[in-house]
Amino acid sequence: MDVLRNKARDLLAQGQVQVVIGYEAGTSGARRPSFARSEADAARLMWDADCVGNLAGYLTRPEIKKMGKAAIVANAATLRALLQLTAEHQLAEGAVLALVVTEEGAVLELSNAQAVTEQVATLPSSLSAADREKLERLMALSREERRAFWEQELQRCVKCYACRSSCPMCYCGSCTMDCNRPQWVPVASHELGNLEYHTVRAMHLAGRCVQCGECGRACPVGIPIHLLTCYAEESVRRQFGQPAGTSATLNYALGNFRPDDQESFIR
Amino acid sequence: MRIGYYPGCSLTSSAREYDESVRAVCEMLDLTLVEIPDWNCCGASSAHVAGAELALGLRARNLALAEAAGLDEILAPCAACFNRLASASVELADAPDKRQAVSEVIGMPYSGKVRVLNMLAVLERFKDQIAAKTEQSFRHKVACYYGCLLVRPTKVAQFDRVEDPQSMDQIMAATGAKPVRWSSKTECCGTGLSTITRTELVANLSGRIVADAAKREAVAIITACPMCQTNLDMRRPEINQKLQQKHRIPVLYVTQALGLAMGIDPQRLGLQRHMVPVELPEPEPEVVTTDDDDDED
Amino acid sequence: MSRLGVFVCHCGENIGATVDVTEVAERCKHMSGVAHAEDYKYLCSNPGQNKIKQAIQEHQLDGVVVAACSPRMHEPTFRRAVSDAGLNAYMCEVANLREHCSWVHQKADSTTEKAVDLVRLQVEKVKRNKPLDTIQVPITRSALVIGGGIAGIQAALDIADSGHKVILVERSPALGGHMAQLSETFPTLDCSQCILTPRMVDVSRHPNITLLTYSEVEHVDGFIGNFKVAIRKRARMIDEELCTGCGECLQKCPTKNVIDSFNEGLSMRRAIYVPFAQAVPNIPVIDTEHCRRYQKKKCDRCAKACPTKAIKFDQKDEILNVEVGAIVVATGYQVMSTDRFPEYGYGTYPDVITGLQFERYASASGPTQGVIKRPSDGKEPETVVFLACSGSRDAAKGVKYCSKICCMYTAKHAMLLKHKNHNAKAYVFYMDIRAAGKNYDEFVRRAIEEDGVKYIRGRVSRIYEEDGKLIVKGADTLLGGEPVQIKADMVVLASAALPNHGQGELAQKLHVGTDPYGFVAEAHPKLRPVETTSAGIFLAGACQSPRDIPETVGQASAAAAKVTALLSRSHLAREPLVAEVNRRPAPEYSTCTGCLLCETACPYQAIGHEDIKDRNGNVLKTLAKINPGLCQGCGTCVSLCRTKAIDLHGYSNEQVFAEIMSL
Amino acid sequence: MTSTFKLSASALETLFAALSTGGWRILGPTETDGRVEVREVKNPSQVASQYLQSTLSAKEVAFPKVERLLSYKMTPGQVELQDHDPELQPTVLFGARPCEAAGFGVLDKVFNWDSRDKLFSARLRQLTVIGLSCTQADDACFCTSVGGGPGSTRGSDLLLTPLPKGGYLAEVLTAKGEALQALVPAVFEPAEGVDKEALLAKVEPVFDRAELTAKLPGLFASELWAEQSLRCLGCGACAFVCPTCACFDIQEEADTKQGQRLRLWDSCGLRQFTLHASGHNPRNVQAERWRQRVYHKFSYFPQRFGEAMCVGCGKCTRACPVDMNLKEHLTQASGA
Amino acid sequence: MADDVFEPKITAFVCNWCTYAGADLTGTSRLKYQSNVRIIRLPCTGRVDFMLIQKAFARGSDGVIVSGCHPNDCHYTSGNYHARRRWMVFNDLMEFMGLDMRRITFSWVSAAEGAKWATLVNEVTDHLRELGPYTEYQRLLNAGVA
Repeated sequence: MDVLRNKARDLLAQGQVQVVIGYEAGTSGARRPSFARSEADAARLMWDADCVGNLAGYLTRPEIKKMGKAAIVANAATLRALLQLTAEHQLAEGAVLALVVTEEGAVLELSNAQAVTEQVATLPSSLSAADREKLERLMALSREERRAFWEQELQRCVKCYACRSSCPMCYCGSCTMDCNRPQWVPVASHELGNLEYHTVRAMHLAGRCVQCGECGRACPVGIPIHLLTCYAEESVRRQFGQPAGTSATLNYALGNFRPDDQESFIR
Repeated sequence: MRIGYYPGCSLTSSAREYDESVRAVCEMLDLTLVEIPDWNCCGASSAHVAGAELALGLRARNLALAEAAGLDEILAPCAACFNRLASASVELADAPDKRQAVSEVIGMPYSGKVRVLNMLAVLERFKDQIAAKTEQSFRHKVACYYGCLLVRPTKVAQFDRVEDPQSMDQIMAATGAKPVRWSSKTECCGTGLSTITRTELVANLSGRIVADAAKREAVAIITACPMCQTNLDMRRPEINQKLQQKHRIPVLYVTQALGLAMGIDPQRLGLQRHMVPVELPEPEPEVVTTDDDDDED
Repeated sequence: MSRLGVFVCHCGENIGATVDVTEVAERCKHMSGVAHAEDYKYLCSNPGQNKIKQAIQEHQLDGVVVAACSPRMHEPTFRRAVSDAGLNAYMCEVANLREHCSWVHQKADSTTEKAVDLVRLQVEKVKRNKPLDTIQVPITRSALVIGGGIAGIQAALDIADSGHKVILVERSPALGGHMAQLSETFPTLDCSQCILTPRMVDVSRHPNITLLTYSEVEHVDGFIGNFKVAIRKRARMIDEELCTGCGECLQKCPTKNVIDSFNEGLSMRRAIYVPFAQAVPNIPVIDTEHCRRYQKKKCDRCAKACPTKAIKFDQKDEILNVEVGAIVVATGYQVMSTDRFPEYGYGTYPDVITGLQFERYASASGPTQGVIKRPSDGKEPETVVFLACSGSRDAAKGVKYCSKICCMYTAKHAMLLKHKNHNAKAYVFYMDIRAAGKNYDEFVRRAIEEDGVKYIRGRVSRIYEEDGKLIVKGADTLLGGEPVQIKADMVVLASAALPNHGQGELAQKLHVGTDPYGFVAEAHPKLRPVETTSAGIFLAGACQSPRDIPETVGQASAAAAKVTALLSRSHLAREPLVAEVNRRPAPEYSTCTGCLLCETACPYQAIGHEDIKDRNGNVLKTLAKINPGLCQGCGTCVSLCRTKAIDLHGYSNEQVFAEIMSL
Repeated sequence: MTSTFKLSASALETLFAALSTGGWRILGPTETDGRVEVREVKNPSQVASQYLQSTLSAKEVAFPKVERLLSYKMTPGQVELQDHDPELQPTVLFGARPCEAAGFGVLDKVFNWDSRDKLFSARLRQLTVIGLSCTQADDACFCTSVGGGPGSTRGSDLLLTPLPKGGYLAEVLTAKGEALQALVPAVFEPAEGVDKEALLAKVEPVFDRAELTAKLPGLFASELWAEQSLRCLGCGACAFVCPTCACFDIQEEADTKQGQRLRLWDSCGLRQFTLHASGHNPRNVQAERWRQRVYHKFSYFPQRFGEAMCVGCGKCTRACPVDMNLKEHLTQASGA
Repeated sequence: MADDVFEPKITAFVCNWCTYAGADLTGTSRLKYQSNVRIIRLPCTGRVDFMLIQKAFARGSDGVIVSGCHPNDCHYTSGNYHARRRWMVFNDLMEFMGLDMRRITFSWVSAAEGAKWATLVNEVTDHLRELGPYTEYQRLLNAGVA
């Protein structure tokens, strides 16, 4: 922990970065995002196994950008999000310094996409074993059972958009949900509105989701909503093989094609 | 290698030599012939005229018997039996309702998967063994005569080319023979009209075939159908009388020719049963061909 | 948008028969936003269009829906009428009540109900239409002609004469195509070389024509007015500037056993060759497949003999990238070879030949200098049988169509045979004689009456060889179906005309459709025969379907006229149905997030990006930017964009959404 | 008017039974795979136990997340309007925490401020609240700082306080409470000398609401709000779980033939909330939106009604993905 | 509509250059097919946004047909290739969410395949008549509104 705090203090003192985005202690033991800009702030930074949130989403916020160059305490999910954001021209090359705390407690400084790519290459698969098992269990159900499961879950959605706001890849200033000419998706959180919203979000994350599970954690009513986007990403990987968050120059799976894409349902 | 065997009535009577030569040659090629237990007449000559249901029942029963004996392929040397059984197999292959109806008539189930092959289709699979087992090369000019039912109708025969078949030519070539290019490969020999009613028509039609073969200096006419063999061989006096010629060109079954080439005793091949005596001249000498040298400058 | 006009067409009986048009018009009156609705017998007629124009003035309409035939047929007509009346053309939509409703359904309430739905669909759409102005796109004022036969030559000459640059690409080493192989041409029997060679020379000498022989189109990009074409100029191994065409090298080549495709395989040629004497350009080509030097053997006899040292063995293929505004496809045809006829010996009888082979025999520049000889023994044939409709009009051969030219050239062949050898006997087996052109039937009558050609109406069932003769077994259906048997010395099959080999791949490179037989598909069989569905790509000659020389030349000039019309303007007015990135007031500037994932999706590379800068130059936001000149309006980017920042004029999100909501 | 009784544990059985036979709908906190949600219950065994609070507040009963105001059919030339009266069934909300019960009062002030909201009032009128005092609290709770308390009777018609040995101390507070008592009078045994305070959870007040309200106008331009809201994601979770948030959006879902007008929850935390058609957004930065949430609840509402528009339940803190702890922020503000 | 026989409501998104022209050819060849389908013309299958399919179902369609040019025949060279990729992911996602994929038919119909269009529409209509109304989805249309 102290190595990280000292590093943050030095970076801020030397003016290499203007803000260090990290984790701090929250209510009853929670870990919440923290934005250190002074030595005092740096002292609050923490790092332990509970720091699972994906902080990369903040890098596309105007308030954070205005502060100048940022350093970010990065777990595996954050690193993948950095690469995907660079691939989608939201982060300029070298605009962010990633700080990775290793098991041994040392702090790695990854200052460019190449370094981040190499680090990501060493990581295990982005989809956690628990989530993969949940997906498999759901796929093992019959179609009717799956429909009942999702109908019962999505019924509880109140459309607070916590999933969208917490997702690092949902940086769009004006989302399709905000479009009212035409009103693609009903604003109301009735069953149709919820089904269409979550279908659209899953399709928009297909080929882009880094499978960090942040949306699932953010949902106040506890819907395992991350399974939808994780499945859409798995589908793209299985069929087109371009995993999101593994390269800064990825070409978007649904923005490209191969003449010999194989399918069996088109008549 | 094991295959179902359906001799049919002619191979047990007027064409016994064809049956003898088939068994002899198959033995040489170690192909075991499993005769279909309790096989019945294929209804060739009259059944399909008398009634469709009768004809189909007769043929389906043979197929069902073969299937019950675990044979999924049947050899029917006689061209007429081949045509009859093959057409039934094709007709029942993708017609579950017909299969259902006919299995009630014959009192046996039939799943529709049995395939029927003619003599040439089976021999074609053994071309290498034939070449290997040829002791005295059969280096004669021969006229391969297919007749009409071995390659037609295409939907039933599903075998070789209709206009200018090559399978028998290639089988004979394996023994060293030189099939001649002639134009009566699939011309009609007069068939059903032969023995009973219009013998003068047979003399005319078969006569043309014999004349054509003789003109091409063929030493023998090779065939794989008892009906054709009978017309070309037994009706030779009428043919010679019609053509005012003395054609002595013998008519051999393809299995008899292969038997001779493989050194089987002519007696076992039933050659003594022929009307036109089977006397073959000495095989032609070996001709060494040298590849043409391209003139180097 | 509240004053719409709905016009429902009877289309004579085509719509009126199964759709209650007056009921449809009545129902439209009550649709919200519709100020005027009426039905009329023929809206596409002048009085019909005038009705629309008057109604626009009279009721101050600001949107029109015409419920008639397919928009693919008369949308331009109605949009022009609407713009004549002062309303923007793109405020008019067409509902397809004919092809998609009246013609395909029975007369029933459900059919009328569907018609009303289809009209309501367009009413809701037109409410969201925006006035659009055509886009002016600069045109590259030059043309590409693919194929150097008479079609390509004529098209190239006409376009060049109108002052535009033409690039003529021919796959074989010389111009001429099949016409160069012909002896005389019907119905006038003037020698094909005499009328063709001057045209070929004109092409080679025309200042506006760049002739690229022994070359093929490799790749085509772009669209009408702005095609980018990559042409592979195959290496001739001879420097065209240095070569004078003296032909010294031709004599020295030791390889003499290469089958001469120009003579349809009747003779041999050397490894270095010129297709035929009057070839344009008269520059030989080294056939690397057969030349010994390229088969690991040293040989440079031709190089030694060349006075101007023009032979360059290490010449490489060149890829020329050219830009043209229009393309004419003139790739011609090929004839079905004899090995496709099992009943005539599978092509194994040497004396059974095709019409083109007979042409070579009859041609003075042919292998036998114009003397008809038998390929087997070289003797002059006494009896020749000609078989019309060989392979054509025969579903079993997969050629159901009539090849149109065989009746005429068969009569010509028979006539030439009799002229060259008076006591030769010529028989023609035919089904029907199709000689419908000018002086055509007279030509056939002349062959029958003056030259004594025996026409037998019936098909030939079999041909087989006996004692060196070909026994032709047929039947004469006019004389009571009597079987006929002719002992012939030679049989000429007037075989079916098929699309030229390689036509399929070329069609795919050009994105032009082909019909089930593989001929290039015209835009409309009756009204647009020389155009294809891809704008800017035109057709000439037998590549579209078999036809004779007069028709081919006519069509070539028609295609040239279309090209000249296109190239006559400096700019091309293009449909404004293109995509556009939306703009919003500061600080948002656009809903586009600058993710640029659309850039790779555009097949025309029409999407770039632009930076929004503040006064002192630092970048506030990067937005996608669409070049309206390149965009063809496919809409792939529109449905890809997550924030719906890109919209497509004519099929905007609001329009399509409104159509769905009206169902 | 309040009179205190004792109910045995089994009393609830009879109460629930009586209510069901009386045609009442009973809602109560239920626990399904770790989540506490207010659902319809038939008997006390379905009611959750040892839970702090439900995630979503019970305001849904009176102010549903999506509610049809009216619908209409359009035939050529005329429109047929259908007003919507919710078919209401008398409902008992069992097990509402004192803070949640107090919430209904706050909502009532907003919805019936100058014009009576027909739908909300109708739903509230047929609702009877059986409160359940808190015996445990966490560090998100601050009801005592905004005039409430673990045992506050405000908003409840009948307040039960769990007794250590089982059963409940029951305080009948309103006419509706008496009506409940009248249903099952036998179970209401007299209660003597029970010290209610001792049974309740301890929630230390952390700031004085009146002082905070007085201080806030001065802090409008302070950097404090920007600082606090750096991590706020701008989602609507806090507003949608809050028992006192009353903002709603009206959406028209219509086509050429028919349509319906819906009322649905909205949140000042969302960017769209104040986006003008011109594209201008008066509260374009998350700091301004966070400030608005605090000021509406602790400055504007108190200036008009003399009490906070907050019952200190802490649901927003627990629901926030990035742990925006309102108690912590308000304490910080009151000390600024 | 006959009241006893269920008449499925079908929406079809077709590309202008191939399937729309194919449907025109069905007309000019006077082939008959059932009248349940309503065709919406789009320039290319690339233009078909999955939200259109979603909206069609939200409008009460019992089935949706999406059809365009065969691969390699697209007038815009690659619109159908992009569409195919999207359909592959959308198909997969819908399957995962348990929606009834038998009601969506993706197909390639060229401008020369008038007959194929007629058979396709008839087959889909009969199949949907057999499946009955899409109650599973239409039930959602006003569920969750107090």
